[in-house]
Amino acid sequence: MTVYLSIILFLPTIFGALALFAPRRLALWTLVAGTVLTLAYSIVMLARFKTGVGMQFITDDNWISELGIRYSLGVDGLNLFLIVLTSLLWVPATVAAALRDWDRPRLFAFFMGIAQTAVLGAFMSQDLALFVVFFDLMLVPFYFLVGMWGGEDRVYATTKLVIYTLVGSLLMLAAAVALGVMSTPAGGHISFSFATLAQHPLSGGSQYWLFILFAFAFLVKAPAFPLHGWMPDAYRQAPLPVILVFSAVVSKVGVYGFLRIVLPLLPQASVHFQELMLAIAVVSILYGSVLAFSQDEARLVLGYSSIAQLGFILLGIFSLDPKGGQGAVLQMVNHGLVVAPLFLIIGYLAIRAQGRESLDWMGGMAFRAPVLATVFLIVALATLAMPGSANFVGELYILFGTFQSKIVYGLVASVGVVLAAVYMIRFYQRAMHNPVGAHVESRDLALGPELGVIAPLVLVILALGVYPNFLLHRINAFAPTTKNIPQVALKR
Amino acid sequence: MIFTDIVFFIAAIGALAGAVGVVVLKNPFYSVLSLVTHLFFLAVLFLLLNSQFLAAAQLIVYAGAVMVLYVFVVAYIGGAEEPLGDSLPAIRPLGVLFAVCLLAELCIGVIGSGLKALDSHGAHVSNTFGAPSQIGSLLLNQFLIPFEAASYLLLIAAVGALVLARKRRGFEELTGEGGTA
Amino acid sequence: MNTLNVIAAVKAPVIDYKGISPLFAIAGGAVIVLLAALFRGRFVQRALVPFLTVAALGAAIGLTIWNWHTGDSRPIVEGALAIDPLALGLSLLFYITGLATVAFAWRSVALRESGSGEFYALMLGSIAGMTMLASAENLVTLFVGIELLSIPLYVLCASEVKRETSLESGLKYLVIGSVGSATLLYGLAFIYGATGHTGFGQIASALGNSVSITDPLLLTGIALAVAGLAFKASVAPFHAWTPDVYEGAPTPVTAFMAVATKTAAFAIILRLFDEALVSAQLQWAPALAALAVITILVGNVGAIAQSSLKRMLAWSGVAQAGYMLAGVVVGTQLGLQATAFYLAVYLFMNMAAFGVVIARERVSEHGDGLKALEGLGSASPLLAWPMTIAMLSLAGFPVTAGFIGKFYLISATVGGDWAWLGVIIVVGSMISLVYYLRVIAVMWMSPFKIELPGLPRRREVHPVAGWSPEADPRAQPEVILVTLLMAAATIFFGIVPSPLFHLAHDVGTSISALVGS
Amino acid sequence: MSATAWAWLVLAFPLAGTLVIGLGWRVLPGRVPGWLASSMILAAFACAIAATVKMQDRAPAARHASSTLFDYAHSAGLNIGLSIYVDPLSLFMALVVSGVSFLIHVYSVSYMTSDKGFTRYFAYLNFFVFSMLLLVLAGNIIILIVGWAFVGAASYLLISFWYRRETATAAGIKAFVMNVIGDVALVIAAFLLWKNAGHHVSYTGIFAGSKTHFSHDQGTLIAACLLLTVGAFAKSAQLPLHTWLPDAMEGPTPVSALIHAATMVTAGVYLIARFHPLYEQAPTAANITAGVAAATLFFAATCALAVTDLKRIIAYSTMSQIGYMMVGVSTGGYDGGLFHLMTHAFFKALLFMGAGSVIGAMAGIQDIDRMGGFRKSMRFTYITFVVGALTLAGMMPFAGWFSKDEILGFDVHRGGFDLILAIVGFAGALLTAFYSFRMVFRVFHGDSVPEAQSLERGELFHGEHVNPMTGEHEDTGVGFPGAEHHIAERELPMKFAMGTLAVLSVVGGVVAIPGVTDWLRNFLDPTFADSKFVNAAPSTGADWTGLIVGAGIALAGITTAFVCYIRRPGTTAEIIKRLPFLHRLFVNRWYFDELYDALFVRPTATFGRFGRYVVESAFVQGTLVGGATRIVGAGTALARTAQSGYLRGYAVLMLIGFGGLALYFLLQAT
Amino acid sequence: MNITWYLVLSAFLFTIGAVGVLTRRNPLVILLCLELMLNAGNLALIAFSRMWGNGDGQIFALVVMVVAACEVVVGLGIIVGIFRRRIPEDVDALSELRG
Repeated sequence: MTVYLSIILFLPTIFGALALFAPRRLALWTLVAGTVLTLAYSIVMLARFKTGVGMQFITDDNWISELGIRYSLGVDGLNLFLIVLTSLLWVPATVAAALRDWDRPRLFAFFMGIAQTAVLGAFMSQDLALFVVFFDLMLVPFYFLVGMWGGEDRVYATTKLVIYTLVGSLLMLAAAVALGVMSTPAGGHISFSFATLAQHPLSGGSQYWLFILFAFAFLVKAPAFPLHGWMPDAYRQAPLPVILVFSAVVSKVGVYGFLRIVLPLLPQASVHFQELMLAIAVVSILYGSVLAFSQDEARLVLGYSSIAQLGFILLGIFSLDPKGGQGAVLQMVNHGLVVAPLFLIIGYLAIRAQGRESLDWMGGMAFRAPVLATVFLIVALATLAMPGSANFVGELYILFGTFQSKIVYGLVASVGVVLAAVYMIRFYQRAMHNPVGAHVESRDLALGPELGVIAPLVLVILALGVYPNFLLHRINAFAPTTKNIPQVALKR
Repeated sequence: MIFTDIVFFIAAIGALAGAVGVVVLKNPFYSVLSLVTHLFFLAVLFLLLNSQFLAAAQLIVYAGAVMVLYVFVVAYIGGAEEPLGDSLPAIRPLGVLFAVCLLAELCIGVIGSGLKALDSHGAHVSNTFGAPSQIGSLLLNQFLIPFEAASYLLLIAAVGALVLARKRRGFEELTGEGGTA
Repeated sequence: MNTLNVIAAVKAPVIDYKGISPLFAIAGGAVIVLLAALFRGRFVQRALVPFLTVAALGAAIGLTIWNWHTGDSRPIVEGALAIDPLALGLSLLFYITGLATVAFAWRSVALRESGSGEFYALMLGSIAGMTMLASAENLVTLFVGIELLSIPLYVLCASEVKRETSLESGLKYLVIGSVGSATLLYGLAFIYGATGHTGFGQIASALGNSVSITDPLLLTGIALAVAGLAFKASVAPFHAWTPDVYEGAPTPVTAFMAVATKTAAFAIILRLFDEALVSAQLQWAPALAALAVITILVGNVGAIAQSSLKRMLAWSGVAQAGYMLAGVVVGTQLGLQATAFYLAVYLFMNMAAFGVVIARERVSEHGDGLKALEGLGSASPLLAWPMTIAMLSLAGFPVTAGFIGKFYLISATVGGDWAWLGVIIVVGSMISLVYYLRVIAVMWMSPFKIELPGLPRRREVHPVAGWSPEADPRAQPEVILVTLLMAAATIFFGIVPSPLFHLAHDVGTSISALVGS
Repeated sequence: MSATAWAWLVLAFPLAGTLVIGLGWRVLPGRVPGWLASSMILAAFACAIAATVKMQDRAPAARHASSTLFDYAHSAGLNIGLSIYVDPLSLFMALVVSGVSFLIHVYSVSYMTSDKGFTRYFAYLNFFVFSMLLLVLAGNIIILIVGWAFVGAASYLLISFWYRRETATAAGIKAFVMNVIGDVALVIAAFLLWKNAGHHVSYTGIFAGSKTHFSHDQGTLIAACLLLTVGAFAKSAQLPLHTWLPDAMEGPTPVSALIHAATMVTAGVYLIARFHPLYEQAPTAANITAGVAAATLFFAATCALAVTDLKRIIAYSTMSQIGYMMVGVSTGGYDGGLFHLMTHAFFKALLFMGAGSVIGAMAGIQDIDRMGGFRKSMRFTYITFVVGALTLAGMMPFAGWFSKDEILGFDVHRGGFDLILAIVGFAGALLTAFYSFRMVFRVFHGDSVPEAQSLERGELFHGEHVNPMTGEHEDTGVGFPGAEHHIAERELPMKFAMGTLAVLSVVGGVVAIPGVTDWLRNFLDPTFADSKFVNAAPSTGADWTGLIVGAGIALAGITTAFVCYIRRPGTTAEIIKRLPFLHRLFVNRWYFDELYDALFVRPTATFGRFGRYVVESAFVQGTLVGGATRIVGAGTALARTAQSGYLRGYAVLMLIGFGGLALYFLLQAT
Repeated sequence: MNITWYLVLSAFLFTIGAVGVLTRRNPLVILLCLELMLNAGNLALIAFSRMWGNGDGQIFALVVMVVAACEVVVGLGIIVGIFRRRIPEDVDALSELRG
């Protein structure tokens, strides 16, 4: 029983609220302070984390006893790094935001703070209802962030984003309540805690329709083909820091849900729908990759590439194999780590291409910008999971897991690896290489505001590339929960 | 018994006729009058069901007071003939159609009921049944609250009428067809 | 012993004055207000009368709490009324709504038109009717209560007699309402005929014994009664009056109707069906379920593309009624609790929303049009935030009471083996996002084009400000205050819902006939 | 210090070079980065020698050691260490790689002097060497894959080094993607081996496991081997994954020498040699590999006959030579294959350097039709180039003569299917001899072109800067390549590098003269001790007959070339006129690029466009999003039309509602 | 005469009233039709009261009369208001609120 996680959880909101009363110019910096503090706390948590002892830093209190909703948080190998990732990536995002001026900066900071709390909460919560609360809450700040500070069609984009994703979340709300109520033994008090739910498995039939509802919610969030309708608009319209965190962190909540909720609580259904989910994953991979290299908008390249990447994660999850599962977790972290700098880079490129983010306006930017080129190159190679990067290890595990259980899907998916190379290199070349674009004025990263923001991320990427076991070793702690999925499923 | 039957049929036909008159007569003034006749025959029916007090109340309160009010209002605003044609032509046939359904369903409900009592002439009752004394005692005991509430309701309604019909300035400058000002 | 004989001798009913004291407070309050209003003069009209009204309501609240007790219902006055948590709890909601309405109406045109004394007296009368309704224990009381509730409202709707739409709404409400009550009356008559009793208790015991549950007469009666009550609760397809009346009525009255009337209607629905007709649940539950589905869908699709906020709220109110009806259908204590809980939540979020509408329509040239909120976020956050919170809560976002309410309802439906109804609720909320979010967008994300498909409006909205010159955004603290309070409550109960839960739980206990949660 | 410690150092130096140069790009002046890089490689070479010495101290059976730095990835039953494996084979490769790399570094120092990307160039080059060494020293297949991909990346970076050229970037992405295909194949192979050979990724583990878990020529094993082959072919530009290599010539010439001739492209050979136990256990796979390699060597030779771009000719010859090596190692002639790998590294690097020198003299022009008569003006280049050509042609007594004919001799000796391979090999040898001297004669003989004349006058020709492929002009002011050109005659470093390699090409054969020296075989034996072909070598006599035949063939080829280009010029034109279609076929490289374009590139692009304009807009947005919207919209319209505003309309609505209700309830009734 | 007869009669009256509400456009007449419907209810109540021989129904009917009176009063008030506002006494003219 410790308040530790609660501190990490609510620091951002507190600072966001403080920002409301800070002077205009300092509003966002206030939040930056908050995020840095959060990061510090979560690093300490990472240091204190003991591998192999399961759930840690547990907080477990009554919240709404009448509904059986408990305020219970905890960390294990599954969500450890996702929490750290969240608190890590919010720092560059807020700093990048603080470096340019917005109208109504206080509100911006406020919503960014709430958003971080919501995401952290979703990752931390060990109670299904609490998870749902945070999962839905997430959308509120993003609705405002995209809608108030986005591009031309921001309102359309944000409405679409929220409705599309909330359709999923609401279905999940129903599913969650149903899961809680139905798995309550007669006369017993209703409970949504994952541990309890896992003890009272449901009958096959009800597992199936619950699975469908959950899966829908999570697939929309990811997004996976064909439920990504909201993605292009949102990616085009959202302000850069916002879409950065959205793509890097928020998109992971969905797939995280599969590992935390669907597999343990609906094992039978997971096995039953395995092929379907694998098919969706594979289609997402191929479709996302192919579209990624037919795009000219830098953001959309990343958008569709994310579809492909999350397809891989999904693949790993539904290989229902420990290797696949751990690869998936690893890949969540990796993808977050590479997408964030890529969005920063898009920002930098846009500055050098007269604010335009279309690849047609870029080209030849490597000249006189060796540092930018190098950074971009490293991130790009990591994104396409070149061996030697942590992403490669992630994909290796995912593919091994998939080969192990359903080799055919694995083989098709490995085509996606090749396609990834195509669209990332194309992206890199069209921006940095080839004759200089007409309106490009090429200059290197400014030391403080640009390099200072992105360099730490790149260093982390490199470090993890050298020693990915740092992640795997700790992720391993949760292996038991996935390892026994197939057996559990068959047993029931 | 024959006698009561004959009376029933006469009263029933009268009540129906009055009701139909209310609906079909074009001039509101005549409608009011036919309602009065309707109420009168209804009172007769009440008598047949030996509830004398209500029959009386019916005649005095309704046919007396309320209808007079009607007549005044009609006189005040002039019984304008109803404009011909209909702004939603569909309504008349549709309305009648569904009204018939309604009638059918009600009758089924009544006739299809398994209650024996329905086919009787009613329970055997003392001749004090329906007399003012019995009504009174009921009103003052079991139905005290509804009774009080009803009287209170009258007060409220009076206030309401006052609010609506009070003499006001300002109507003059309002043009008849204008929107709200 | 001796005294007993005396009481037996005098055939006067035993009246539990403590029990009906709240009712007295309200009814008496109305009379006092009327009398006070006889003295013309600014002070009386602007200060004394409202104060008296508030005092009456406050007294009623106090007395209600004094009466508070959990457990089974306690019939009083020969079983005409029942004093139990269901009655007490819900009447608290009426009183709170009344208090808010006093503030809303204080500067309104309707008040000036009808005279504050009359206005408040009518409002109190209606509240008295609601209180009766909430604790009605027999059919006669039920009917009187409903009429006492409705007739003052007919007047209040039409009270802006110089405004054509006000009259229109008044007449529509009156006619349709009377049809409704006639239907209800007929239904009650049939129920009485089938059972031979008017008391709920006796009816309940008669069902299945003296009359079979599937007797056509009884069922026809139930059908008629359902129709009549559904009308009051504005359940589709008996909802058609709602948007028109809400839009035409003076906004404070609309707010009052939207919340109080609906609450009262659900109070009596819960009583009639869960107490008197509970043993016929197998027969009526599917019908109500069907109505709930229709209501949820119709209400939500109707609300889309409304340019008048009042209208939009009216439609959304229809939808919300559908959600709550689902709670009734379940017919368990849990369902009862969930419905009661949602009613309370519904009060807070709607009052917050209406408060903003009132504050805006008095100053904006767009009246209650959606455009009246444009750019509110930066212009006056004090109004924008409550509206935002209200909309989020209505849409069922977490950390607002609305979320908890929906959660509660869904768990009730699932618990009662009506899981698919829960899914329907969810589907409804999906559709509702479209219009709730648009309001927020208009306030915070303007300037941008509000695209409003659908019928062209015949009447372009005129500024109401002309009617109440002293009304300007800074000069209506009472409205803003109430709005803020309601919004705060919405958030508070979204995070700490336990108080409401206790209330709801007591309410649930009051009808022991139901299967436990 | 143990052998492994030295081996770690071998890796450490180039990596250090990369980092120092990469981070110090601002401060390092002039040629310093170049010399720094070269010294790093020299150090690595030294360490490699030291490691070798250490290794030689051990008993032959014990000449292998592995060392793990830390757990690279260890969970869920998969245990991958960051480990190296040192044995004669890896040491041999390390020596060749670091040695040749050093010379090429030195050469580059002057060749790239005026290039604006001088520092970047050497950072890349060092990184490449590091990756290549990692590849050869890797202790398990995953680390091997890492190195494998790193060299691919380095190759990509250096191919599109002059990134202003769209031709260069296009070539770069082509090479990269093809390499990734290879990587994927290796990953799948790794999985098959891990799964079926007892959950090992380390070589030793895999080989031990394969003995027990696989039966002879088992399907899974064949699949695994073929996947390995795919990886190897992708890297070594064998059919059908070869198309990237000619385009790779877009890179600076030293890069072509280092990566696309001497080292990286031969990694495939190393791979197969490394996994020889598996191939020997799955002869089918081995034969397929050998067959395709043989086809490649002939196909490439034919292309080399027709192409007119100097560097591309050499590139095709590289493919063809690697074909020989592949044939060698996959048929069990490991010594021969690796021997040829070494000698090829020498003479092919040499040829490229010579070509670079010539291109320098031609101010960037690479078309041999434009060249001629450099014999007099570029003595040094001429001599060294001829040496290289002779070695390539397999002329007695140069190194290539021994190495190539050892392979062929081995195959003849084994007979059967391998005999066919050998015959193809001999045919290829004829072509090789011909095209190598085609180069010599057309570049250095004949009448001098203007560039040559100006050189004779003593000044280096400075032409307009054009892209050798498209011929469009380039502004050297804003980018690369640099303004000036450099030729061996004037640059000591270039001279040194070429001279050394020339000498090596001449004397390289000494390590394995049949019947005389057996050094190479003895050195490598510990690695291939377990091979069943270890004693399958032909007799000395047979070897010599093979050598004689080879020499004859080479002579024939050279003479033909002499006749065609010197004695009777225009003969080739005659031939072209006779067999136009054949010429067209060769010039267009047998239309492979067009085929792939039609098969993969365009379909994918079309699918992309289809997805973007049809699926996205019509299905995802239109049907899914739009459909839902339309349904709700219809509902709204309905609800609002019902809301007619007419009081009596509402009454009817109520009545309808009641009708429905009552109907339901009556149905409930009995 | 059986109670059933009375009930059927009241059903007829009720329906006639409903038809009137649906077909007439003059608010006055509509009010009258509402009266018809309420009276139909009254008749039913009294018939039942007779049938069971208890007085509840009669009280109910009495209350209904009061209610009816109140509705009439308020209704007439509104109609007067409409008249003063110079709007024709035609319910179809009052259809501005719609959609």
